[in-house]
Amino acid sequence: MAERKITYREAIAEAIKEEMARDERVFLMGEDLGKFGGAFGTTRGLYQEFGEERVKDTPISETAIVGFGVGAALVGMRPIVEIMRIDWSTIAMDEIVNHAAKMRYLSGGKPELAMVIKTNAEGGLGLGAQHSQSFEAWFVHVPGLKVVMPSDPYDGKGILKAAIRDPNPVVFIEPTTLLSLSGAVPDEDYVVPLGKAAIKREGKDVTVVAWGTLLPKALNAAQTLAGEGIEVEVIDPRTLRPLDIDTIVDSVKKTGRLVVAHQAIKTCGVGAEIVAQVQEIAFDHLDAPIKRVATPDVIIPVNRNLERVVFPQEEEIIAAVKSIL
Amino acid sequence: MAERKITYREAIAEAIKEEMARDERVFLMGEDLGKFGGAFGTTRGLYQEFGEERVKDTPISETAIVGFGVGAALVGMRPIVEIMRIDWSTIAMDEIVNHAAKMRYLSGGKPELAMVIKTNAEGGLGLGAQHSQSFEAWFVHVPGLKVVMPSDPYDGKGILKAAIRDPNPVVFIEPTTLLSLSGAVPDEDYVVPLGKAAIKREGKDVTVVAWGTLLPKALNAAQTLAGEGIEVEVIDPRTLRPLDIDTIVDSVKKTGRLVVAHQAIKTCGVGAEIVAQVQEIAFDHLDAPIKRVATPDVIIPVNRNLERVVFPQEEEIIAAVKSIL
Amino acid sequence: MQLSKEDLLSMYRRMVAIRIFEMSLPRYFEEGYIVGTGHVSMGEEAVAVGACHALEERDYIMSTHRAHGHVLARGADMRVILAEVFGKATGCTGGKGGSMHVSDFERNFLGTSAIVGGGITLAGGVGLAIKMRRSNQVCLDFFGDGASNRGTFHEGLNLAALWKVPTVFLCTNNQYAMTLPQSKGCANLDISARAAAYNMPGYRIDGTDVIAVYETVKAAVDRARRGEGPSLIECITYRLSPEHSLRVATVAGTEYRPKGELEEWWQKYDPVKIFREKLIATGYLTEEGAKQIEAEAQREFEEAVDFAISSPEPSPETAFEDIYAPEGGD
Amino acid sequence: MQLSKEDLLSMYRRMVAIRIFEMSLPRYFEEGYIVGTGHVSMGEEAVAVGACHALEERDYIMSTHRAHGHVLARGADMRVILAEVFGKATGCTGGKGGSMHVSDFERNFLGTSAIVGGGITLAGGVGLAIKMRRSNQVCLDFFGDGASNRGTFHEGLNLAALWKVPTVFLCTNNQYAMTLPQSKGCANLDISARAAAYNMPGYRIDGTDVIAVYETVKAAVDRARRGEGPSLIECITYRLSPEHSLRVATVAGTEYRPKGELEEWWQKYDPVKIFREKLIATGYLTEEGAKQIEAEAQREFEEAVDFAISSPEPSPETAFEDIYAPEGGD
Ligand SMILES: Cc1ncc(C[n+]2csc(CCOP(=O)(O)OP(=O)(O)O)c2C)c(N)n1
Ligand SMILES: Cc1ncc(C[n+]2csc(CCOP(=O)(O)OP(=O)(O)O)c2C)c(N)n1
Ligand SMILES: [Mg+2]
Ligand SMILES: [Mg+2]
Repeated sequence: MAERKITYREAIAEAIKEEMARDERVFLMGEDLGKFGGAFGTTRGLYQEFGEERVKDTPISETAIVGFGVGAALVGMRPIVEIMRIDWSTIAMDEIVNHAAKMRYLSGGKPELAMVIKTNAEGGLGLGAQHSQSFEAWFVHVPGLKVVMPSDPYDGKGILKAAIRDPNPVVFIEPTTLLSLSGAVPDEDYVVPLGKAAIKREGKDVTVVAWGTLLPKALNAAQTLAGEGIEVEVIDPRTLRPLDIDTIVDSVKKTGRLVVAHQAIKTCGVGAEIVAQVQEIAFDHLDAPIKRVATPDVIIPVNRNLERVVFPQEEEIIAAVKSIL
Repeated sequence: MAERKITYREAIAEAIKEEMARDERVFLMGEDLGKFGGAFGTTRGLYQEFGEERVKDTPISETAIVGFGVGAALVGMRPIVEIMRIDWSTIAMDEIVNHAAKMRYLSGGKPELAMVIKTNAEGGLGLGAQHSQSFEAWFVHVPGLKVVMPSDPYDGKGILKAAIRDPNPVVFIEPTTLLSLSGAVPDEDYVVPLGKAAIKREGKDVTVVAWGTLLPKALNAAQTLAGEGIEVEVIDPRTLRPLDIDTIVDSVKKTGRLVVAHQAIKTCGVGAEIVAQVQEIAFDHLDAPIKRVATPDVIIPVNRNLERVVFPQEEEIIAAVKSIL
Repeated sequence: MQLSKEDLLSMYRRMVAIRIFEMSLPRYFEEGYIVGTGHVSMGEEAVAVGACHALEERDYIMSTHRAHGHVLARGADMRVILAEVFGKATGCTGGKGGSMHVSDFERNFLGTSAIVGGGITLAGGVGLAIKMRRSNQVCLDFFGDGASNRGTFHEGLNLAALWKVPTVFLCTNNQYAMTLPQSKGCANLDISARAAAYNMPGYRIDGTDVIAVYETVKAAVDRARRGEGPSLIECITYRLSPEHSLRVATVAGTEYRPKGELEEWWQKYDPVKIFREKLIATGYLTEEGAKQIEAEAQREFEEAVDFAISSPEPSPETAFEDIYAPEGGD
Repeated sequence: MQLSKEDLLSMYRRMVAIRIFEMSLPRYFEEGYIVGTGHVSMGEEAVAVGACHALEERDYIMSTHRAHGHVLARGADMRVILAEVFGKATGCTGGKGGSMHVSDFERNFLGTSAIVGGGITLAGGVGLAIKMRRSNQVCLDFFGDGASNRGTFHEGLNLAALWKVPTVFLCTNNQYAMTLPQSKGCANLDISARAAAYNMPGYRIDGTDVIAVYETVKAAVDRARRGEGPSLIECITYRLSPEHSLRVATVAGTEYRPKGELEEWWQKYDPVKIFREKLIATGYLTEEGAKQIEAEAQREFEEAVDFAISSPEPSPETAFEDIYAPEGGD
């Protein structure tokens, strides 16, 4: 039987649909989720399928969207709340960090706080300074949260389903630029467990850890480098908190070299954390400094050429790999 | 003449007082800043000195406090806005990250955006989960901001004065536990430039970078270790964005060993960034893996014994130093 | 519903118990039994007791940093609450939340947020869950005058009203937010008037009158239970504690209050005294009976002190617990 | 102040210019000249022009993602604005802010926030600065019905009213926030009624009537300038653009609007048509004169297009500029 291919966008909607059918405690809440199906189209069809009671269109009130989600979760519902863009997670930061992540603890461990905070990150669509950011590092810094950022349709569906079933608050981040990409996604129920990285390509010379927009770029870079006889192993962490450091370290023990690539700002990005852990655990296996490929200290411009200048590209991954060979 | 000693708390109030006298564009705005002098006492006497027009007591509206500050700065005022605790910077995150940091850029570089976002971080007073956090890493991740976290009265005064004079938004973070400590502080005008680390103790065996609550602990650890013949060089970055990596790297080139210590959560803390930069720049000089001493992945408890368990202590710095010798 | 003598006396007992509890804490703070901080609620006993009396067992409560009175009014075990305030293993969060995070899940008291205004949207969400489940419950949300100036108030009340969730928003206007008098916090002193912005009924009542509180909250609860949506109730009280918190009491004076104001309120508007006098006037209580109630409450408190003091410290490994719920079991 | 014929005709010219500008953009988006997105404002010309006409040169303006009309109404050079929308080096931010971030500092147009509701507190802060400096200016803040449900609205208006800053809050209620009809966003459809919560005057007016907008804003501006504090003005309009944004137009339909609603508003409440007919009725304008104004506006727009298209792309190094102001000079 031919594999079914659907887009990342469709894979997300399908995951939610299956989980809402499976568990009546699951519901969806956010802006423009009604007939429209979400500003990025990742919830298309759900309103038509489940109606407005379980697919709730909200006013522009990010604070209340997440706060209501936390309250509902506190008494046993399993909300999926959407913040249209991670740029505006800033508005619900208190609800995410001081409430979603802590209410279980602050209630003596009695309630579960099962909720998904679904959002869309990274840039590349020319949307500029306040619509192109990547803040995954902020949430990775917060105990009490889990953070996932799957980078292809298969993982998107499987990880979102795992996130919805998880009894803890999970920040689910969709990379904007990947939503239209297609991939094989089983029609049936499956789950990709949280906390497990995936080796997306095997290689022996250099390890590249990448996620989001940078994952396909890393895979392309690996392809190009293979043509030059350089075998790159590409790892997608998929879950950023908790991080599957073992898979990364095992690879580095083999290759002795590591490049970490992400679109978020380099300074204090998740790349730094991976570097810090790897150099500590695998110090004696490292044959070269670990390199990071990420956005430098800039604000994101709208102009497409400038956007290309600031966002890391395939060529920079290739250069980073070569610089440590 | 004997050196004058005052507390860190007093040093802050003095810096603001001198700058408000020097520049009429400077004013102060925040909660409980009136007669009371601030929840942590760092603005005591200012209301009495300057009156309610320049020392503005606000409602509990962190969003508006910072938003009004950004607006006032946009037309040339130089507000100092106070968020009583960095735990609640979450509430003004959008104003800080998407507005303070970006309005100059988004206005074609025409306005300056000179403002100080003054806040209080770290724990140790038994105030628990929502009053004991350290989020400096979040702000270091945001281009457009500067971030300072001075750790003694002298630097507190000098850096705050530099921050107030800087034409950019500066997040000024006071470490809660250090406010009552006294130190020599000149009565007169002086400035400690932003972006310059300080070597707080010289040594040749191991470099320890530490700030906030961990700086005095690191100095004590160094003292203890000196008794065992281990010479530790202690560096306080003081400014976390932009980071004075050169001073740290120069030290590591000498010692070959590095420990970074901070009270913030270890995962994705600023320590990770320092590790990532040092291992890249000084790879060949490192004789051992870089260690981090920081709070593990927990939520901060009120109980004092538990608080001591989760927060990093002097002994952990000593152990980390010894582990890489 | 008319309150019976039994109801009234039990409400009075609860108010006295809260009063004794709160009045005693400063001493334990000074002696080092309480670490960090704590917020006592003298002057607000009528709000706590009147409001909780209007609820049924199945209903939920959400509160704030100043919640001892609320949780005790709900019927929580005073020993467990004091143990929490003392940071002991026997407290409701095992000594990890402390005074600002009391809760009682057996009684659907869902805890608190120590972020001012942080609980308002959560309480709206609890209401949403109730509505989606058609479980005929109500959620009561306590917050202060200071909290009413946070964005959460606006977003939370708007959304709650829009979706007609069964949440009752109860603002205890004790006229101060830490050191800020309400007149410097609210452009319109009438907080209940804000309800109109959301097409929600708003009530402004005397929060020192436990019966008025009970009746108003009862009406709002009934309305919510009928599916007609949320209400906003502003209870005017006064913060009779000399300072905002036990911690702050050690670092600052009280010059921010007009001279004599505190004393005047103690004289004229002490809700416990007012209620006691009313009960005596109606013949439900004698001076003697009142003394006895006080003595009982004192005894209950002393038992709680013994319990809290003799309770063990939490063991170190508990610092790492309750952060994540274990997976599986779903 | 009575508007002269000259005033009225100049206002009409401005409205026509905005209309032509906005109506033309979809084509340039489709052709790839505009990247990212853009928000056009057909139906809101009377608000932009009426409000800006009520200001003096020294006054400030703050706006939102949907600001082309506002900045053009303020008198900005259309060429610079279009160049910005095209992401060119000659735009007001050198092509880095794009359509959502138009500004004109020479005319005290302080720019925008593309965070819905993000500008409200900033505008309050501009008012605070004015007040502290006693500079006798006013700040006009544009935002939408959707923005009125953000916490910033509550905190911003409360603080502005409390401190009596000279900011005029102008809500363009175009009845939709992206795809959300206002009835699903505001528990009380009357947004101006929210002003009462802050002891602030609130006005609800026909936003398709440029003279009504002018007069109301003028009254609020005068009040602010007299030091009597802020006002809230709700202008009822309708989003005559088929879609929320140029980008969204490519990914979704318009089923979220009731059938025929858009057409009906175009028929009955097109502010440009309404004003034209009024001017013709009063004899200030002939059909011929109207055609001429349109032709002039069309010419202005075409010049802007030539300018924008022929303008250079920003050079790569500009990506790293304007992030920090250089130190020193203080
Ligand atoms: C968001 C936030 N800002 C500030 C504080 C510090 N703080 C704690 S309680 C308090 C006053 C709260 O006033 P109110 O809501 O009236 O409650 P009350 O203390 O009077 O019971 C303040 C400012 C906080 N905990 N959270
Ligand atoms: C805080 C925030 N949430 C969501 C968005 C996405 N968004 C952009 S415009 C818009 C609708 C705004 O509605 P309104 O305030 O009525 O202005 P209008 O677009 O109608 O002019 C939305 C939801 C955003 N930019 N910022
Ligand atoms: Mg109060
Ligand atoms: Mg609108």
